[in-house]
Amino acid sequence: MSETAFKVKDYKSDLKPIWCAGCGDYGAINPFYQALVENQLDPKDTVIVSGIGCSGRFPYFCDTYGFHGVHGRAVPTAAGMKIANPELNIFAVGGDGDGLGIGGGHLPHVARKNVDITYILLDNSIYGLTKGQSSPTSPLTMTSKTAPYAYVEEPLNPLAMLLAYGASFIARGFSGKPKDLKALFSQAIQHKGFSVVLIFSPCVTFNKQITFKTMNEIVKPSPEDWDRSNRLAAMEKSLDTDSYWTGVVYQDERPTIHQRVAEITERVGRYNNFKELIDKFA
Amino acid sequence: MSETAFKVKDYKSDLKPIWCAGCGDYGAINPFYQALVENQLDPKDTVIVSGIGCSGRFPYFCDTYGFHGVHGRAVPTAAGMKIANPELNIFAVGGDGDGLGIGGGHLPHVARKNVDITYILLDNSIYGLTKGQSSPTSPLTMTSKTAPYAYVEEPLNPLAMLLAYGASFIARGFSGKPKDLKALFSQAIQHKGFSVVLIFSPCVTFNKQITFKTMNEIVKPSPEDWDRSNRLAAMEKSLDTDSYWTGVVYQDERPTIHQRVAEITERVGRYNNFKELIDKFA
Amino acid sequence: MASPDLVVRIGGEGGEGVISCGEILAKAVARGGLNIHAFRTFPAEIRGGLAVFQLRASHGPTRSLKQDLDVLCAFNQEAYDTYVDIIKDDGALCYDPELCTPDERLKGKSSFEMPLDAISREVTEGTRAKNMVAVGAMIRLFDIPLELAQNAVAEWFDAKGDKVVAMNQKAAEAGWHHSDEHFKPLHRSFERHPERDQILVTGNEAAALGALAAGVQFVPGYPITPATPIFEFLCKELPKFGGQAIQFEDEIATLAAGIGASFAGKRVLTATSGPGLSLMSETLNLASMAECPLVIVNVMRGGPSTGLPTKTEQSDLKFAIYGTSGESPRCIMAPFDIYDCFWQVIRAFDIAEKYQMPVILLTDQALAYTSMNIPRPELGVFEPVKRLAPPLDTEREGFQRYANTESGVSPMPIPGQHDLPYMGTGLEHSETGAPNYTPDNHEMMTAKRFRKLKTLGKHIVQEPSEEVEPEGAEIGVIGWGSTYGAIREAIEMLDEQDGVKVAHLHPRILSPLHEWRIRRFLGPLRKLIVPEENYTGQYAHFLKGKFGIKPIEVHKCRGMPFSAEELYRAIKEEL
Amino acid sequence: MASPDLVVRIGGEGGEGVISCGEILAKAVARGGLNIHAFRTFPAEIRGGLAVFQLRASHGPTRSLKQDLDVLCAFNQEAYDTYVDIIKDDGALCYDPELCTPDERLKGKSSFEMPLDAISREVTEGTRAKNMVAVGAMIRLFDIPLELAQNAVAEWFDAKGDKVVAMNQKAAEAGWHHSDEHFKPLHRSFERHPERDQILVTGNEAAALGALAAGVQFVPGYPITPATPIFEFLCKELPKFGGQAIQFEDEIATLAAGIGASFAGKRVLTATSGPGLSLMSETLNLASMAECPLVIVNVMRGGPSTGLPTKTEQSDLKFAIYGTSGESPRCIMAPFDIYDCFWQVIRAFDIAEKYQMPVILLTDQALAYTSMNIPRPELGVFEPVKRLAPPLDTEREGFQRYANTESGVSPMPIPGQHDLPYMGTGLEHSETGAPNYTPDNHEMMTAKRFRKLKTLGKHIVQEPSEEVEPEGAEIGVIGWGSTYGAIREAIEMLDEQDGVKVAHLHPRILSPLHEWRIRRFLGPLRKLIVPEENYTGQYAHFLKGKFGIKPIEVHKCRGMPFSAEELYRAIKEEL
Ligand SMILES: Cc1ncc(C[n+]2csc(CCOP(=O)(O)OP(=O)(O)O)c2C)c(N)n1
Ligand SMILES: Cc1ncc(C[n+]2csc(CCOP(=O)(O)OP(=O)(O)O)c2C)c(N)n1
Ligand code: SF4
Ligand code: SF4
Ligand SMILES: [Mg+2]
Ligand SMILES: [Mg+2]
Repeated sequence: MSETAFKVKDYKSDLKPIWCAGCGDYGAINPFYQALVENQLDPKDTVIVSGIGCSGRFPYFCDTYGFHGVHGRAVPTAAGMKIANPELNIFAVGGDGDGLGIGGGHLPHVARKNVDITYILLDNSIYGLTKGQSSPTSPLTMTSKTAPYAYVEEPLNPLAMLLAYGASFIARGFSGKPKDLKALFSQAIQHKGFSVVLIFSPCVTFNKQITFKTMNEIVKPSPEDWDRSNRLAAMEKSLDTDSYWTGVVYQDERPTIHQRVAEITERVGRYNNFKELIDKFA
Repeated sequence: MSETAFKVKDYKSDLKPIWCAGCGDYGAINPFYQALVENQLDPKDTVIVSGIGCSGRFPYFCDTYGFHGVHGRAVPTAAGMKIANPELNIFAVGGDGDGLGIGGGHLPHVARKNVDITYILLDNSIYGLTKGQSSPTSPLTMTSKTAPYAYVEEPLNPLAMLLAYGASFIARGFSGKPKDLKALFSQAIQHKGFSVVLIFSPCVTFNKQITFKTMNEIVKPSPEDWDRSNRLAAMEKSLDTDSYWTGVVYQDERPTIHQRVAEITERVGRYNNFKELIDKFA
Repeated sequence: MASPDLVVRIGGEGGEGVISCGEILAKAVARGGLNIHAFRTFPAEIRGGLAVFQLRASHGPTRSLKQDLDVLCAFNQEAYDTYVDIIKDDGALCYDPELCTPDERLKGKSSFEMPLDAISREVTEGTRAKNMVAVGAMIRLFDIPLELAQNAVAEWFDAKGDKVVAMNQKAAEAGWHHSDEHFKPLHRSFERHPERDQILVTGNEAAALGALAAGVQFVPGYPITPATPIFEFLCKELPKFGGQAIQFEDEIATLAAGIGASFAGKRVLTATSGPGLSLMSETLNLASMAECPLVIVNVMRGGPSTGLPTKTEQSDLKFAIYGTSGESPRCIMAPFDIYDCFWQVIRAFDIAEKYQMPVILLTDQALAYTSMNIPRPELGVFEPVKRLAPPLDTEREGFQRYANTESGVSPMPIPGQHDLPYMGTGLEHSETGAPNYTPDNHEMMTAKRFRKLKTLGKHIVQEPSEEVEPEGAEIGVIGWGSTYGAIREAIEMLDEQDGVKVAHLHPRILSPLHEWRIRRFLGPLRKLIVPEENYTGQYAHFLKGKFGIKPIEVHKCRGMPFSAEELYRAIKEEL
Repeated sequence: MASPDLVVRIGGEGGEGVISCGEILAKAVARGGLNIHAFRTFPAEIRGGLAVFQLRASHGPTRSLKQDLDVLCAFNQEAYDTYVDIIKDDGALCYDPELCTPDERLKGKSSFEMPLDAISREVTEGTRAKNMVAVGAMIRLFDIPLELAQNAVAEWFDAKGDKVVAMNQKAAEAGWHHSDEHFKPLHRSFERHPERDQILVTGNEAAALGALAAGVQFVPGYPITPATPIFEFLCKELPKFGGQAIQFEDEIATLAAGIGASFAGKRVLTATSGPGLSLMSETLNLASMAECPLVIVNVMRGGPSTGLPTKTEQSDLKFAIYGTSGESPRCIMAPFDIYDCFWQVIRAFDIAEKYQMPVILLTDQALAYTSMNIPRPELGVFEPVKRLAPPLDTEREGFQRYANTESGVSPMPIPGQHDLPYMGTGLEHSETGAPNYTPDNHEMMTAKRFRKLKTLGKHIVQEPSEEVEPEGAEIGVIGWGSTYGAIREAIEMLDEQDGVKVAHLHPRILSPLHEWRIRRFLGPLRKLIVPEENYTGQYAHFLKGKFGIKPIEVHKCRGMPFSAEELYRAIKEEL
């Protein structure tokens, strides 16, 4: 690497993370810095977009461009950024409430557009920032401030959903395994198309049911020879809710929206000047 | 049947449908009337909620209670109605744009709540009412008023999505096969939990690519002995996009949100009076 | 005084070809060298309901719809029933006796049989070309050569092949001959100027052309009546300027994507209508707070809620100004006619980029679906306003994206271009963009954001509003948006018919208020009239709040634009 | 004049136990028979940032926060730095010398060492009980028996078991003794009334209790600061009244579900804050158009956009009134203190159900997170207002759900109860509910919907606003919402300290305007002052638009409520 190579410190901002001590999100941001180093993304060309939540504070702690939008809209904001300016490296980051609850409606569409961004979902099965309400991935057995007696909804299965949406890269990790995360981030960055890194990232303050400990018991790395291109096999894995399979679960290569748009632009050609268009109305 | 039984005419309203001649939606509403007859739902206890679109006009043509809300919100409106007043028979109806585009974010949550309503999705792979723009299920090869040169997004796979969401009853039909539809509606009505009837319902005016004719070529009724309880097998079918498998693809029995809520209410008991609660703040 | 205009209304069932008939007619008449004003109104359904096309043509200016008809061309009984009363006393009905039966309500006005179905059957195979028969029959009235109509027919059916073109031209020809033989009393002669180099566009087209002229780069969109044609137009044309027009899954994603693109340095526009703008409310606020420039064209329709999607209303003004929580600056503009749609979109971009805020341009269904011949817009040497960029030598360390400047405008780096990473954010923030909720900071940053409106307010002082201030006028009218033409014509009528001078001010920037200019206008007036196409008098309420005046408010909330005659009567009542 | 109050502010890092310390203190002091006013402010982060609890206690009324402190209890240096300047000249600092170093800014005010960490370490294992040491130390100042604090400690830690309770009680006791020995000069003696039967609640709790008292049946919700506690409270308590409180995936679904439930005949409430209300904009409009009653409690926070989630502001007023496209009627209310939160929620339900429209109740973070002792609300024989039901003999055929009645209110059948199926709809519709876009119909139905506001306006004429109108007052204040207490106390100060009489009107229904009442109030006044916790003077703008007056506007946009002292000075300036 050349002398001018970016190092971890070049990606760390001056703001000290305000997450609680032990929060899973620390386990995600550190390997993220490392993956940026590994891929030598220039901070000047990089934007991290986030939603609202504890997880939404992520970009404040990175010394790249950042955008902290409104609750649930990180993904379409990032998509617009990328489609309009494909030269940039774009990340979207948010929590389970942000990404699967209020913002859940955007995922299918960014997936089918195959926008070349990387979406990092920090799932803690709880609303952290608002202090402990049920989230779309909270298990039925979990009580919370909004489910004081019992929860009345089954948890969503984000892995199965993203497979159904046709996301072209889906990886799953755990912030208790930061080394693995670095590799997943790196591959996601290198993937051309919509890549998602689903991370279980425990909330030590409000989620007393799914913790580093309980997760460690069910985490199972995918087999070495796992066939990433087999969507049905990936779906089968997603249905196994007793284990938490990690690794790159699915990947396919197909044109991104930017490539498709570029192909059209190429094909239809350009006006020489504005007058040429105006003439059509004469 | 007794003399006072409800007949088709009791379910038809005075308003004549304003759909174009030949519109697929006629093929859906007629078997719907028949399924209401078969199940003898009292119009007084029945509400049909719809979104905006040609399909959204459905309830105006039924002589039950009806609610024509805003674009994309039929499903959560219907869910609120049912959770608050579980005595009613509730239907939600809407198009592919309404239900999978703007309103797509609500489906996972109504599915996981397992609200006991029946959702009828009239998919024509186009925005009909606004006169022919691409929709979430328009194929890549289809041009439209908003994709004049080529579409740049892959179509969604609603069947795979609903399976991933854990909807407890999923049927698929075609408005070119109204007899089959009647049976699907009837079973959906009888199912306890969130039931979805996905109907391909051609737009003869704006969709020149997917038509009654092209659909007839790929429609395949599911085998007689199809095992409805096998979610993975259903997913496999959903990935077969060369055929259009019809019938009840998946069904499971699990508590509805109303049952879960009732169980809680039972368990926590009741205050005898308001004072009992106020006392806690003394 | 005999009107120099010819006003023809064609009415029939939605889907029957009323609109295509009118479009072809309009094109031919405009090319024939007359000024036209062509208005459409649809049912909100795909089929059924009354569709209406009204064509007004004149050698003088045609600034507004006219209320009273010279000719009603009724394709069916409903059209007759609904409009027979507005045929002028010296006007006439043209109708197909197979489809419509005139009755005593015609009150001795002339009527002409126009057997559309029969003629169509005669010259083609069926009745499908009936609307082309009407094209031919009507074009004769305007003194336009049949050839011009035939060209327009050919262009309209071009994609369907020569056979279809030929069949429809045959029908038009037959209609022309029928008219030539039987409609003599209706034929007008005009002073025509076919040599003029003008274009014929709708308000929606003019706005979309304006966006392209302004150099729009990214157009996220979601269809909604009556704004859809802007997006559809840009889907077709923007790629040929190297930009992207992309459909999103809803208006929230649309605006979020727009903000993303704006942050990434692009010029962004989206077009929507009431329900869509409502959905954008939260995200719009983010654009104000994060200071991302963008332009929203809000084509107002009849409200509230889903309301009357295909009808017109001026009822989103207060919503545009106040339509989101807390207090955040936006600029609200309204073009006053079709030509102005073009120019005001360009200006909206300049304001958005200069002041780093969202600009909402309020047009309405009447403007959007009206077509007029307008001068060919000449861009000349066009210099779009650029965002304030950080000086070249700006230090990365301690860079203040949200610096508390005198104008309120702070330097905005662009990712990829400037090595000045910062956080754009919807949280209250310090000058660097870091979260900061202290009382002093909030006070300072709120003031900074609102100072941009003040700076803009000072800036617009120098800009012209559209105005007439005849010497000695004691009565004045302040209007906004598409009512311009009707107000102007009403004032001309008062001058010509009653010898009364009335002043007229029509600001294009509605918020911030053009305070100084309005105050000067109010100075000599004894009475102020504020006509609006809404129920509550939204702009009047502002003026009252600001200037402590009590204007006479004229409200129309009927889904239809004001006519000059209506306003003439309203003003006259106050003399 | 020596203040009869004791004002103590505890400040420290978020997560350090400042808030629990304050809560326990407040409970004990209120039970000890004093009037209290306890205000909290948090950082928007889970950890870090300054958390503040301020307790004011008195034997007289404690209607507002006080600005100046008798005692600052600083848990860390930041708390000292931020608040040292507002300690009164005869006030004092209590601080932990390990964590905070006083400097010259103390300017000779007294200071007392309060080694929280050390005492905690001494009597328990670590420093975790430091905040309980503070509880004990402070309770002594208020002349409250230690026993009351110990009970409150026990209740607070109840769920954590006896050991934890005992440990914390030990810490509190140690704090008490420290105070007893060393803080003598700070100890007050009060006239206490521990025998009073009162309750201690926050504004959020009062609103939630009001909803239960009003018979709410369905509460769809989505968490958002500072409204979350209302929803959480109802999740816990509503099942015990047989209703359902259900979390949805966002605010759009929340309100859609609420409309569904309202259509199905239920009494519905949801609580939200700015960004959530923004998201509801489109759906809210539907509730107005389809005429579905429901109540939205909007707890205002600092804006715009994500803004200052944990701070207070009165900046959603215009948005509440105008916050959606087109023109649709809503009623906007604002309770003026905690007790009033309870009653106004009940009233909001009555208005919603009677007029079949959404009612938005504006509270704010300051009210929401302030607790006060209030009289125990006695419901008595409580008759909730019922929706207008169709007469028993109504015919199914031709039934008019949206009949154009004199009051504007039409009969609303309930599915399952009435055999009168109809279409509820957001499209413009005829009296039966069928789509209808004709000009006459739109005009008629718009007028019908707005007539409900007129009817409501007439109705509120008879209702009391909160007001004082001393004989001969030439200066008046109109306020709204939570500023009530500070205004009232400022006026009392003017009376007592300066012998000036000032009038005060505080309407609870903000829109429609209580026109007649306000006009009468304005009558004898020479000057009007309108204080608001926002930047632009939203209510003042209304009053100006309506009454053509020029009030003196006092704005505060700092995320903090007005204090009585601030308002006292502001009014005095105008004398
Ligand atoms: C429109 C809107 N509604 C509600 C909120 C309040 N809110 C902030 S963060 C959050 C949920 C956070 O949960 P999650 O996305 O899981 O993130 P986490 O804090 O757990 O990382 C909510 C409901 C908001 N900011 N905006
Ligand atoms: C918020 C909002 N945005 C846009 C629209 C305009 N609109 C009405 S229907 C529709 C799409 C209809 O397509 P679909 O749901 O597939 O129904 P179809 O007409 O094909 O049955 C749109 C975009 C609207 N009514 N509301
Ligand atoms: S509350 Fe939970 S998610 Fe938020 S910072 Fe603390 S541990 Fe992390
Ligand atoms: S436009 Fe298409 S979907 Fe709509 S009514 Fe006509 S055929 Fe049916
Ligand atoms: Mg979370
Ligand atoms: Mg469709």
